Amino acid sequence: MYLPDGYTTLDKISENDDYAVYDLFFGPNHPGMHGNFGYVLDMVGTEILRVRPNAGQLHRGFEKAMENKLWAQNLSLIPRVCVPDPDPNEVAYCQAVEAILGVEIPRRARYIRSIVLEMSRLGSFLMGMGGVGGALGHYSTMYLMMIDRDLILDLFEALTGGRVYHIYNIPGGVRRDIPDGWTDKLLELCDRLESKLPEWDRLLYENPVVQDRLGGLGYISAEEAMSSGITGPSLRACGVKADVRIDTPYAAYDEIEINSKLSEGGDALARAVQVRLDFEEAVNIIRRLVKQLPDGDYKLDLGNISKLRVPKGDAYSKVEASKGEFGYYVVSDGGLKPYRVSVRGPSMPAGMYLCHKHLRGMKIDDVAVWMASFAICPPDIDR
Amino acid sequence: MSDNILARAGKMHGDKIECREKYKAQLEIKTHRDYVLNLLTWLKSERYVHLSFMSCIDWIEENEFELVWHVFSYESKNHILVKTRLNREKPWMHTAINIWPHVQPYEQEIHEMFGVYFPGNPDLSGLFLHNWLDLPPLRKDFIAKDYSLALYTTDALGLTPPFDDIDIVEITAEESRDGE
Amino acid sequence: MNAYALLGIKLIGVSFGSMAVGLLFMGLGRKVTARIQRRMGPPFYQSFIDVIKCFTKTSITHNFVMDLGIIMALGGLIATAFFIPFANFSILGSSSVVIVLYLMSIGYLGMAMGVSASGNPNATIGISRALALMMGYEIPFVMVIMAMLITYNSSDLLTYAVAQSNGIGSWHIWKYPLGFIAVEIAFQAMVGEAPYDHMIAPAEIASGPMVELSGKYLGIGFLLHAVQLYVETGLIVNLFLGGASSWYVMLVKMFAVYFTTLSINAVMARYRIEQGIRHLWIWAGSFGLLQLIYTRIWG
Amino acid sequence: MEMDNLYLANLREEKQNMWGGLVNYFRKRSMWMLYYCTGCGAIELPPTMTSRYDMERLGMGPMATPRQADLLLITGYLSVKTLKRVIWSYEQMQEPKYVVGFGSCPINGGIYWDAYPVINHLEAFIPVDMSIAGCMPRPQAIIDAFEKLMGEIQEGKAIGYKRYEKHYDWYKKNQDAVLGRTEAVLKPWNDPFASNPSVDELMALEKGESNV
Repeated sequence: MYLPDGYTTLDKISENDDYAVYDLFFGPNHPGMHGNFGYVLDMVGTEILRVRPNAGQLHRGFEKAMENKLWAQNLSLIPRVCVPDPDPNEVAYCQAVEAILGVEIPRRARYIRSIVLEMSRLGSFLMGMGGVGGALGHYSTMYLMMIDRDLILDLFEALTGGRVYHIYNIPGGVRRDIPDGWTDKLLELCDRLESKLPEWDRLLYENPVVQDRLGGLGYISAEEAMSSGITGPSLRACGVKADVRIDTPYAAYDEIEINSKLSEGGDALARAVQVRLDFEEAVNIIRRLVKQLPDGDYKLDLGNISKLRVPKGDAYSKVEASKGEFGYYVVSDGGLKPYRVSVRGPSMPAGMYLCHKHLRGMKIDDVAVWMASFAICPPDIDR
Repeated sequence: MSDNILARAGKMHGDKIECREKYKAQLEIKTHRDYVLNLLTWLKSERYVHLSFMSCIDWIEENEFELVWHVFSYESKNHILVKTRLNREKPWMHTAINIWPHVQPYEQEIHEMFGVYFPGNPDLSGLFLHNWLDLPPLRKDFIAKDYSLALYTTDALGLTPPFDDIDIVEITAEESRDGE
Repeated sequence: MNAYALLGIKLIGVSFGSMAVGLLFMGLGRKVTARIQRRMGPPFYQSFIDVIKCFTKTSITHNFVMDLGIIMALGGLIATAFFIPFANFSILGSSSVVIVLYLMSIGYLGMAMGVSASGNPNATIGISRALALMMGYEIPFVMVIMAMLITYNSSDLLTYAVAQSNGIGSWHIWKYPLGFIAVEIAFQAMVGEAPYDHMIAPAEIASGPMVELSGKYLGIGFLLHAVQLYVETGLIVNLFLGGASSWYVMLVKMFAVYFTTLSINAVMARYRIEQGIRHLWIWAGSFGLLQLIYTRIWG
Repeated sequence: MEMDNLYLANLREEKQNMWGGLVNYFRKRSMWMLYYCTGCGAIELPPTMTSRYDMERLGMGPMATPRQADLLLITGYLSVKTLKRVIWSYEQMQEPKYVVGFGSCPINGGIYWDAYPVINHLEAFIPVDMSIAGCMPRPQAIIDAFEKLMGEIQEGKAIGYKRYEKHYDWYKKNQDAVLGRTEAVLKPWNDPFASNPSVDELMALEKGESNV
């Protein structure tokens, strides 16, 4: 039983009374839980005394399975690591393979990858914002946002053939070119999403009840967030200008202007607003990417991709996913299969470490909201 | 961009470390097991505040485990891979929990998946697996396919259902004809 | 037919009638919510199907107290329904609003007894929230009722109905505007719609008191909510919206009250329980108090 | 096979009971599913539930706890740890209850057929009334499956819960084989650090070994 510094296992209430502390299972089968994950809460009344994360319900041994499959076969496994936001996984893996191979992919492929990544981000953000609404009992936001997420999935289907898992990025580029007229539909969708923003603002972010609920919840300072592995929108919500797209540019982000706005405050409200700001910016980034989309090849000819051999070496590649930094550490021994693939999911620090600090002393009311505000996605904790 | 970290590391730590630049903004420092914590502490003081995660690699032919800490600086934008090798027979490593507390679940995971022991980590109980009695699963000498075939297939468990679902479908058709 | 048989038929009629009206409202309410969320929604008779299905399932009881508590809750609420004048039909000839308020709480107490016996902490938290919230909305409600008591020197709902029978201008909503606002806010909490849906709160305590109810118990749980809707909307219509002269006007007015609640529910999140009670006391309480003071001094 | 043919027995029972068909109508028109995302297929449930495909028009809705639910959705692969919880949830549900397996993983393990923590055949552990093919099934396929399940309920064919009751021994044996193992499957693991030694002890031990 792990407790952070300064916390003792025995509380003075539980010393005197065996029945004051009881276990409450928050998940895995719980409507407030996003995915299959659980916290065992030791409660006193409605207040949480300590928390034991109960991970592993979604564990499926990805890292082992990837060692037993060809480099190209793994592409079908990888998007399943993070279900709502699959494309960053594909891109991160492909980039790591390309780095070991030492190849540079065509410019058009890099742009297409960026477009796909931003679309995936939009879909995931819609799910995340809806999740905050759902955790607050504000189901209308969830219902309305899911329509627009589905429209994004429709475009994905037109581009890649898959609704949720796209398996679109391959080492050397993307699987196929953008079909005719697809970019127009994408721009139409961007307009639609942007026109929806005021409605969502009124429904969710300007709603006084939501502001009362989220304000001050789960505060984390910038310094603490940086040194406890928090990344992505949650870190930017503390006022830290940290974005993998800017810090270590990949795909086409070195040629695209990214004007991330920062919401400051470091609490759940700031994190929710940060997601909304990032959403708006992602729509603009897609517009810029489509505008600058160059002609040319969409992939590099690497021969028969199922017989791909990657030279001995290792590389770490990271991507800014909707929940934070998604990283793949790929080790090759020069064979037909990866020697080791190690995945860094963005949810681990918040879901497995920060929960000890933040949930302690919190009321049961706020657990689901806290989880939604940190966008904790269990599949990438368990892998 | 670059803060010349490799040169300074070489000056500071001398022959205890071995470093090189792998890719653009991606560096690698290899060191001995007992020196890792010193190096990580120094790196954190050099504003490499972000520990992305840590991973472990099983080099079975060399009979060694390799532990990798991924450290990143928001100021110099460099990503450093701190690597060390452990003996595969009795692998143990000092815990980095006092430098980065959130390394705890990663160490717990590596303990479960590879059997590397981290003295000082307060919780090394099982994290992901249920009732696990075999070799730690991510070791190379654990064959996942054999395990799955030996445990989960109906053949392996000698499972013949005492009922026949195909039968049901056939009779359904007859019954519906009778009904009409 | 003797008078007792007639009374018995009336009582049974009101029991089932109130359930039917409540279930109809629940079904229509789901349709309304669905339309606000831009979807089709279930058919309006869905709640009837749900309840009948619940009664065809097997169910599990934890102990005798659970059975007793649930029945007591239903009985308490149905007893309340006897006191609500429906249009110009009233079983008992007089129905004091004080008795109505008193009996309404039996529903919750029975529920508390029943679900606490199930031993699930979620249910216990849920019902303790419901009782805490009751403290939040009953105080404003009682203040408004007191204002009416001062005016009429009577607590009879029929007296109020007669006083409001001279067209739309004589409705209490104009006479006690502040009180109406207070009661509307309190009503939101009474029927447990957002922002005061603390009692069920699926994302927090997995539907609270309902957590251990299965099969028939869940069916009774639905009926409880149905009767509760009938009682509470009927109470508001009789207090503020002029009662009704015919049953369909009554139904329309009752649904109008519920419709307002649903519309607010669809665009609101849920407060924390302490925020909810504070909000009720500050807003509903201050409106109710102002109404009381106004009526006392100038009314 | 007469004794094992639960379907015929069920049909006979329902024919004798004049209310059988009517009861089945209510059961099929009001299926409440358990709000439990056991795997990645759950990502297609929000679109199915929400405004675009709107499951509620079929009378279906999510329910918070197993006690209230009629329908257990196994949304994708099942790890052993989840299997335990799924069985608990299933046994808590009140009859009649139905199980729908999503995608290829509950059928034969799917893409995880050789993964060590994931079971391969769901029907060996709990009875499955309906399986949906695909990875992952689209909302249209899910709705289609629900409508088919409704048809089966009306016809009295969805009797998995009766099978579970009758052949409980068989299911229990399979469950125990996976969940209640007492010895290793391939090779047992002897943790060299089972005694939780401290750093100093380990250092001393290593020094001693190198001296030898």
